[in-house]
Amino acid sequence: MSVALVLLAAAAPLLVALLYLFPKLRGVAGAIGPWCAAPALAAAACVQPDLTIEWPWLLLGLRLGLDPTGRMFLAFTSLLYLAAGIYARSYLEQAADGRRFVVFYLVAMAGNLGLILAQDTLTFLACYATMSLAAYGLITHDRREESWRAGRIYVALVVLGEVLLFAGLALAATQAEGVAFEPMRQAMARGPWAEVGVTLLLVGFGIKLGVVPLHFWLPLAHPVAPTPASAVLSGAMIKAGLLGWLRFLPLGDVTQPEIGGSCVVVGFLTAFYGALVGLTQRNAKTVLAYSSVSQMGLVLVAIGTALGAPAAWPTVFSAVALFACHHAVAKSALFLGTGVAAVRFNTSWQRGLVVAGLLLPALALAGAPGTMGAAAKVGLKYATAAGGSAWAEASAWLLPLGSLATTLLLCRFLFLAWPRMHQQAGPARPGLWLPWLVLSASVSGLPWVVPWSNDHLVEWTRAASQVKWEAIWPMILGAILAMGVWRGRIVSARLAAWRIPAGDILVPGERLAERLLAVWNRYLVGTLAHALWLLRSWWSATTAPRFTPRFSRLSAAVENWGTMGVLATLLALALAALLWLD
Amino acid sequence: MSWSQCLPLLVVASSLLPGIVIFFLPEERRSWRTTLNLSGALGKIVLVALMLWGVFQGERFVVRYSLLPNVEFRLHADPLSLLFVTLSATLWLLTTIYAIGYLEGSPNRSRFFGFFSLCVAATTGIAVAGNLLTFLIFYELLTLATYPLVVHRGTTQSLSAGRIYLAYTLAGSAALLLGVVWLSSFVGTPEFIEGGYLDEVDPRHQGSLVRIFALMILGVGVKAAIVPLHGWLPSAMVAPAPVSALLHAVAVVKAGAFGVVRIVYDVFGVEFCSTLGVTEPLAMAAAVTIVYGSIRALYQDDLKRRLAFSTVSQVSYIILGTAVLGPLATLGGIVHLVHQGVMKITLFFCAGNLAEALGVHRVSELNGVGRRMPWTMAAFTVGALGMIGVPPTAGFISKWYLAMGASAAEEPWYILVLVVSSVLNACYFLPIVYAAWFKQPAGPWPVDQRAGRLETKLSLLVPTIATALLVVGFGLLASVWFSPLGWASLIVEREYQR
Amino acid sequence: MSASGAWMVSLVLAPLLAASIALVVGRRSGPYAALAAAAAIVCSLAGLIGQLERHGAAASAVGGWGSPLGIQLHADGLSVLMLLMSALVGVGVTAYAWGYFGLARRRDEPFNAAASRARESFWPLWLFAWGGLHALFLSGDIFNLYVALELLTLSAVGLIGLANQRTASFAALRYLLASLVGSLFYLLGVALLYGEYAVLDCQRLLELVQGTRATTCALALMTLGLMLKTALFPLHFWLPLAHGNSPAPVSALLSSLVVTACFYAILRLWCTVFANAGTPGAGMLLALLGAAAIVYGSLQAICQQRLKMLIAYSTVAQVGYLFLGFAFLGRSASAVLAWQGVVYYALSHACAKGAMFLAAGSIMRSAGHDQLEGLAGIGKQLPVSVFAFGLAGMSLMGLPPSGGFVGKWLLLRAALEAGLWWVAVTILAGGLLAAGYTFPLLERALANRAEPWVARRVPRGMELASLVLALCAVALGLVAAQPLELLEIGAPFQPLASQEANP
Amino acid sequence: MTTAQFYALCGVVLFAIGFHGVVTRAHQLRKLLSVNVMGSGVFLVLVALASRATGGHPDPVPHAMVLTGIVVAISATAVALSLVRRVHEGDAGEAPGDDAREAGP
Repeated sequence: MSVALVLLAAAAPLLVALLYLFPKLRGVAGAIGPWCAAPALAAAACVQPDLTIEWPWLLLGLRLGLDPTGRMFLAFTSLLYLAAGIYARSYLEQAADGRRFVVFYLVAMAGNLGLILAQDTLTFLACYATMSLAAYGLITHDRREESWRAGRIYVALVVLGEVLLFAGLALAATQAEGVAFEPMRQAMARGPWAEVGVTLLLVGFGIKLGVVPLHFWLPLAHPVAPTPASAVLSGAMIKAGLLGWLRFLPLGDVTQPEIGGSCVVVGFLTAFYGALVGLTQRNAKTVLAYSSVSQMGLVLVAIGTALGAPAAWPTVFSAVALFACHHAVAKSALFLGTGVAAVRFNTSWQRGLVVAGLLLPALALAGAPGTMGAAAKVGLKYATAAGGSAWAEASAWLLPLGSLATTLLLCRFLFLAWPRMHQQAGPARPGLWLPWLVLSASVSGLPWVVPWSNDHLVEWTRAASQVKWEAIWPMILGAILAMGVWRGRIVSARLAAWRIPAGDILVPGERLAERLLAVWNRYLVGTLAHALWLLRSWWSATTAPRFTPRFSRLSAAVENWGTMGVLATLLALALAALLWLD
Repeated sequence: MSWSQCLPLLVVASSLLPGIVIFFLPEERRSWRTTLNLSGALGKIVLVALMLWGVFQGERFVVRYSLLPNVEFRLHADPLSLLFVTLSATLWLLTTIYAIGYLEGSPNRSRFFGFFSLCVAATTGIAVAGNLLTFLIFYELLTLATYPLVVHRGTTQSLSAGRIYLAYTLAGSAALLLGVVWLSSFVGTPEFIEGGYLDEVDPRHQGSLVRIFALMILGVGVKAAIVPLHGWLPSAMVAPAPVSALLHAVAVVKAGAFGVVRIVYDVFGVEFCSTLGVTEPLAMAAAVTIVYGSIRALYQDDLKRRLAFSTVSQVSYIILGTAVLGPLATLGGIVHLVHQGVMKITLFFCAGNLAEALGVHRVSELNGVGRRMPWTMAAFTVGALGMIGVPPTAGFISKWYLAMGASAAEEPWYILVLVVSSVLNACYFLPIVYAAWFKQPAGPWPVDQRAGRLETKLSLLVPTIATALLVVGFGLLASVWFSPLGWASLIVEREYQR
Repeated sequence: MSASGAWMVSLVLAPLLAASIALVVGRRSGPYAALAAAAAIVCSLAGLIGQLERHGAAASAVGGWGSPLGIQLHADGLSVLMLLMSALVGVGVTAYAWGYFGLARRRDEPFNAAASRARESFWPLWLFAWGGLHALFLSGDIFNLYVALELLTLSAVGLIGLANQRTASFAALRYLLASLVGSLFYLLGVALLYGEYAVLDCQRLLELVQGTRATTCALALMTLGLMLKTALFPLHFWLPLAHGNSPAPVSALLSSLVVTACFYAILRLWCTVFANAGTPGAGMLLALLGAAAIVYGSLQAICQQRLKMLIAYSTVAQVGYLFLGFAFLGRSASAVLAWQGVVYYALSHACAKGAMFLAAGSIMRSAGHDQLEGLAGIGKQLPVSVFAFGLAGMSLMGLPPSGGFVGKWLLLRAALEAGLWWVAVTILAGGLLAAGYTFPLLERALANRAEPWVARRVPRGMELASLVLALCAVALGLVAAQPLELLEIGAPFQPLASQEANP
Repeated sequence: MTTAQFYALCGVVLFAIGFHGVVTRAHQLRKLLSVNVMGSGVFLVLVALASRATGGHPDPVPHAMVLTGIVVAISATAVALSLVRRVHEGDAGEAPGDDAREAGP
C-alpha cells in the first residue's frame, strides 16, 4: 500500500496534467488539480521512512524511496503545494488562461515531488530539470514585459545551473560504483577532483538558492509570478537546491576547511546584502524575495561550518532541516498573505484578522519565542557554535545582527503590505484566505504537532518556548528602529531616495554584457566575415575569369607546327643523352 | 552460397534493386513507385531483424568476393555494423514515408527516389563493409548517389551547392584512397578486426602509420564535417527537406563518423592510437568543431542552416567519444551515433513541415507557430531539449557517458567543452522554442495549407512524431538490453576485451 | 600451322576481307559486312584466348614465310588484352554506327550526296582500321609494326575526313602530316637498328640488343616517332582538332583504340626489344612528360566550351597516365605491378572514352550542337546517354567500382612501394581534375531549364551502345582478377623485371 | 669512310632537311613535299645499309623495306593531295572552324 502511495505521490500531478490534453476532461482535471499534492502529504505522514522502489529498466535504473530527510522535505513541500493549489484555484477563477497555469503548476509539482522521492542521481537530475523548466511557465504567466525579461534571465541561470550540476556529478559518477546517493557522496569526498566537484555542486545548487553573486534572478522572478506561484517558488523550489546539497555534498565525511570558510563568508555576505537591498524596494513581494535570499545566506553559513568541521554535521543537519521547514511555511504564508491583504474588506474585524495573520509568520521569521522560527534560530546558533573553527566566534555575534536585519526587512514588508479599508479588489473568497490561514497557524503550531525523532529538535523547541533576553533583543531593537523611521519624515524621505532597482547587480551586468557582445560582433565576427567575403570576391573577380582566356592563349602557342618541331628535336636529344649517359 | 553467406548482400540489395527499378518508372506511375519504395524499406527491416537474430544466436555472416589477386570485397555483420544498419533501416522507412508526402506533385520524383534508394544502399554497404577497401567503395558510391539529391531542385543556387559538396567530398575520398593504398602496402587488405591489429606492424613504420592515420581521418573527416572540412554541409541545405534529413541525420554525416569509429577501433585499435599519440589532436579537433559549430549556429537566421551547423557540432561528440581513451567515452560516442541521428532527423522533419505547410524558412518568422502546428512544434521541442541534453531525453544519456568517460580518462577539460556547447545549444534552440510557444504570430502565414482537421499531411506528421517518441524512448528506456545503450555496451565490451 | 596461328590470321584477315567486300559491293552492304567481321573477330579472339591459356605465348609465320621477309605473328598476354580492348570498343562502335549512319535515311532530311557517300564509305575505312589494329597487336617484328601503323593511320585519316567540312579536312590533313613524320622517324630508327643487328624479329632482338651508340639513337628516334603518334603532351597539337571535329563514332575509335595502339607499340619496344637499352633516366623523362600531360590536358579540358573538344583534351590527359608507368624502369619490385596497372588503365580508359564520345554523339544529335552552355536540362531528354557519360566519367576519375579505380589502385600501390611520391600525388590530382571536367555536363543535365526544349529523335541503338560500353568500363572494376591473369601469359614484362643489374 | 657510310650520312642529312621543311614551311603543299624528302632520306639510309652485307651482292631485306616504304609514301601523298584540294576548294561553303551543324551524314 505504501509503495502505491509513493508512486501516486510522484505520478499524480503528471497524470492530471496529461488529462488536459483531452478537451472533454479539462473540467475534471481542473477540479482535482489542486488536490494532487494530497497523496504526497499522506505519504509523508504515514509511510515508514526506509522504503525504496527499484525499476532498473527505466532511465538507467530508476530508484524512488523515502528516507528521513526526504520525508521532512516531502511534508512541508506537499503542504505548500496543497495550500497554494487551493489558493490558485480561486485566485485564477476569473483569469482567462488559468488552464495553462494549472498545467505548468502540476508539472512543476511533479518535478519537485519527484526530486524529493528520487534515490538516484539521474532521476534527481531529471526531476530537477523538469521542475526548473516548468517554473518558467509560471513566471511568464501574465505575459507582461517584465515577466518576459524575468523569464529570460531565469532560464539563462537555470541552464547555467543545470550544466554546472551535470559537470560536477559526471566528475563524481566515474569514481562512484552506482548512481545512488551514498556512493556518489563517497566519490565526491575521495575522487581525484573532489574540490572541483564540490565547488561545482555548491555553485550549481547555489543558483537555485539565490546565493549572492548569482541571486539576481530571484527578486525579478518571484514578484512577477502570480501569488500562488511565487509562494511555491519561494517556499518549495528554493529548498530543492538545499536538498541537492544535502544529497550530494560529502558533509560529515571529509574536512574541506577552505571551501567551508568561503561558504560561511559568502553566506553572511548574502544574508546582509539581501536584507540591505530589500530595504530599498518598493514592491512587497520583492522585499519578501530579498528576505528569502538573506535567509538562504544563513543556511549557506550552516553548510559552510559543516564542511569545515564534519563532527558538527548531525547538529547542523537538524538545524538546517528545521530552518528549511520553518522558512518554507512562513515565507509562503507571507506571500499568500500579500494576496489576501489586497482584498476588499467590508468589516474592520476581517482587516484585523488579516493583520494578525500577517504578523504571526513575520514574527516567526524574525525568530520570536514560542514560534518555530525561534527553534530554528536556536538550532542555527548551536550549529555554528559546534563548528569550533575561527568562524564560530564571529558567527556568535553575526547571527543576532542577521536577525536584526531580518526584523527591519519584515517591518518594511508590513509597512508596504498593510491592508487598508476600501481597496478596489474583489471580495475575500474562502478559497483565498482558508489555505493562508492554515499555513499561518501551522507556523507556530507545527513544531509541537510533528513527532520529532531526534533529540536536538526536541531540546531546541523547549528552549524556544522560554523567553531569553539574548534571543529577543535584536527583534525589539529592530522594531524600535522601524517605528522611529516610520515616524520621522526626514529620515524616511532621504531613505526613499536610495532606490535600487530589483535584481540589483543585474542592471550594470546587462549593460556590460551588451557592450561585450557589440565588441565581439563588430571586431571578431565582423572582420572574419569581411575577410572571407574579400577572399571570395577576389577569387571570383580576378583569378577565375583571367585564368580561362590566358590558358587558351597558351594552348594556341603550344599547339602549332613550329613549337612541335623545336620540342621534338629537344626531346630527341634529351632522350639520346639520357639513354647514352648511364 | 549458404544462407548466412548472402544475408549482408541481401540487405544491401534490398534498397539497391528497388532503386534501379524506380529509375525506369515513368513519372506518373506514382502508386508503383510508392509500393516499391515501401516494400524495399520494409524488406530491409525484416532482413536486418533476421541478421540481428542470427548474430544474437552467435552465427557469423561473411560475404567474400576477390576483386584483385590479393584484394577482396568483404561484407560482414558485427555488432557495430548492425547498430548502424538498424539505425539507417528504420530512419530510411520513416524518411521514405516523409518524402512521399513532401514531394507530392513535384517534378523528377522517379529520379529522386532512385538516387534516394541508391544512397541508402551505399549507407548500408558502409555499415556492413568487412574491410577498408569495401568501406572505400561504398563511401565513394555514397558521394555519387547523394550529389543528384543535393542538386535535385536544379536551381543555380543548388547547383553551386552541389559543386562545393563535390569539391569537398572528392578531395576527401582522394585522401582516404591514398591512406588505404599506403596501409595496404604494409598489411595487404586492411581488415576490420575488433580491437584493431596495427600494433603488430613493426615499429619502424610507426612514422608512416601516423601519416596514414592523418590521411584517413582527413578523408573520413570531410563527411564527418570536422571544422576545416565542414564547409559543404551548411551550403547543402538548399536540398529538399527529406534529403537534408536523410543526409544530415543518417547517411552522409553518419558515414563519416562511422568511418572514424571503424578506423580508430577496428583498424588501429584505440590503445595503439594513444601510443602513437594521434588521439589528442583528434580530440582537440573534435572539441574545436563542437564549439565552433555551436557558435556559428547562433548567427544563422535560416532554420535549416542553423540545424546544419548544429549537426557539425553534434557529430563531433561522436568523434570526441572515440578519441578519448576508455570504455565509457567510447560508449558515449557510439550511443550518440544513434541518438544524434534520431534527434536531428526529428528537427529536420519539423523544419520540413514548417516549410511545407506554412512556407516558413527563417527563425525570425517562427513567432507563435506553436499554436498553429502544436504537434510539430512539440516534436521540435523534444528534439531541441534532447540536443541541449536535458535529462529525460536521449541526448542527456550520451552526454552523461561522454562526460563520465572524459573524467575517467583524467581529461576534465573535455567536460568544459561539453558544458560550453550545452550552453550554446540552449542559446540557439531555446529562443526558437520560446518564440514558437510564447510569442504571438506577426501576421498571416506566407502559405497556409491544412490537411482537413490536422495541421499538415498525415504522412509528414507521423514520421515526425515517431522520431520524437524515439528520442524520449531511447532516453527513458536507456538501460534496457535492446536499447541503443545496451547494444553499444555490447560493442564496447568486445572492443576492449581483446 | 598451329590452331593459335589460325586464330591469329583470322583475326587480322576477317576485318580486311569484310572491308574489301563492303568496298566492292558498296551501297548497303557495309553494316552487314561489319557485323559479320565483328562476329568472326569475337569467335577467333575466344579461340585464341583458349589456346593461349593452354599453351602460353604463341608465334606463327604467316603462310610459312618466316622473318625476315615474311609476316611473323606473335601473341602473348599483353597483345591478347589489347585485342580484347579493340574487340570490346570495336563492337560498341559498330553497334553505335548502325544508328549513327542509319540505313534508312530520315524522311525529314533532304537527299545529300556527300552525306550518303560518307555513310557508305565509313564501313570499309573502319574495317580497314580494325584490321590494321589487329595486325599491330599481333605483329612479331618491328617492320610489320611500321606497316600496321601506316595502315591504321591512313584509314584513320580517311575516317576523319568523312565529315566533308573544311575543318574536318584541315584536321585530317594535319593529322596525316604529323603521323607521316612520326612514322618516318620510326622507320629511320628501324633502319639504324637493322644496320646494327641485321635482325627484325622482336624476340631475337631482345637477346642481341645492348646499349651501343646506334641502338640508343634508334631507340630515341623510334620513341619520339611513336610519342608524336600517341600525342603525348608537348607533341599533341593535332589531337584536339582531329578528335574534336570528326563524327562521334570516329572520334570514339580514334581516342580509345588508335592512340592506345600507338602507346602499345612504345610499350612493346621498351619491354621486349629495348629491354636492356632502356635507362631509368629516360623512363623518368617520359613519366614527367606524362605527369605534365595529365595536368595540362585536364586544365585545358576544364576550360573548353564545346563538349567534344572537352573529351578530346581529356584524352590528352589520360594518355599522360599511361606514360607514368615508365617511372618504374629499374625498380623491378614495383615495375611489374605498375605495368599491370598501366595496361589495365589503358583497357578501362578505352572503354570509358569510347562510351563518353558515343554519348556525346547522341547528345549532339539531339541538341543539334555541343556548346556546353546550351545543354541545360539535357538530362530529361536523354537520361540514358547522360547516365552513360556519368559512368564513363566515374571510370576516368577512378572512383571505386570502375576499371579506372583498379588501374589507379595498382599504380598507387606500385608508386608507394617504390617511394615515388610525386607519381602518387599526380594520379590523385588527375582524378580530381577529371571530376572537374566530367561534372559540368552532369550539372547542366540536372539543371531544370526555363524555356521548352526542342530535341530531335535519337535512335535507341545509339544510346544503348554507349550505355553498354560505359557498363563495360564499370564491370572491368568488378571482374579485374581474370584479365590480370590473362596478362601473365608469356610474361610480357619479365625482361623489365629481370634487368635488376643497372640501377 | 666507306661509300655506304657516306650515302647513309647523306640520307640522314636529307631527313633533317625534310624535317626542317615540314616544321617551318606554312604552306601545306610545301609541307607535303618536305615529308616526301624525309621519306627519300630514310630510303637512302636503308639502301646504303643494304650494301654493307658481306659476300659481295647486297642484302635483299632493306630493299624490300624500301619498296614497302615507297608504296606507303605514295598512297599517303595521294590522300594528302586530295585533302589539300578539299581544304582550299572550301566546298559546301562552310568556313573553317564553324562546325555548328554536326549532322551525321
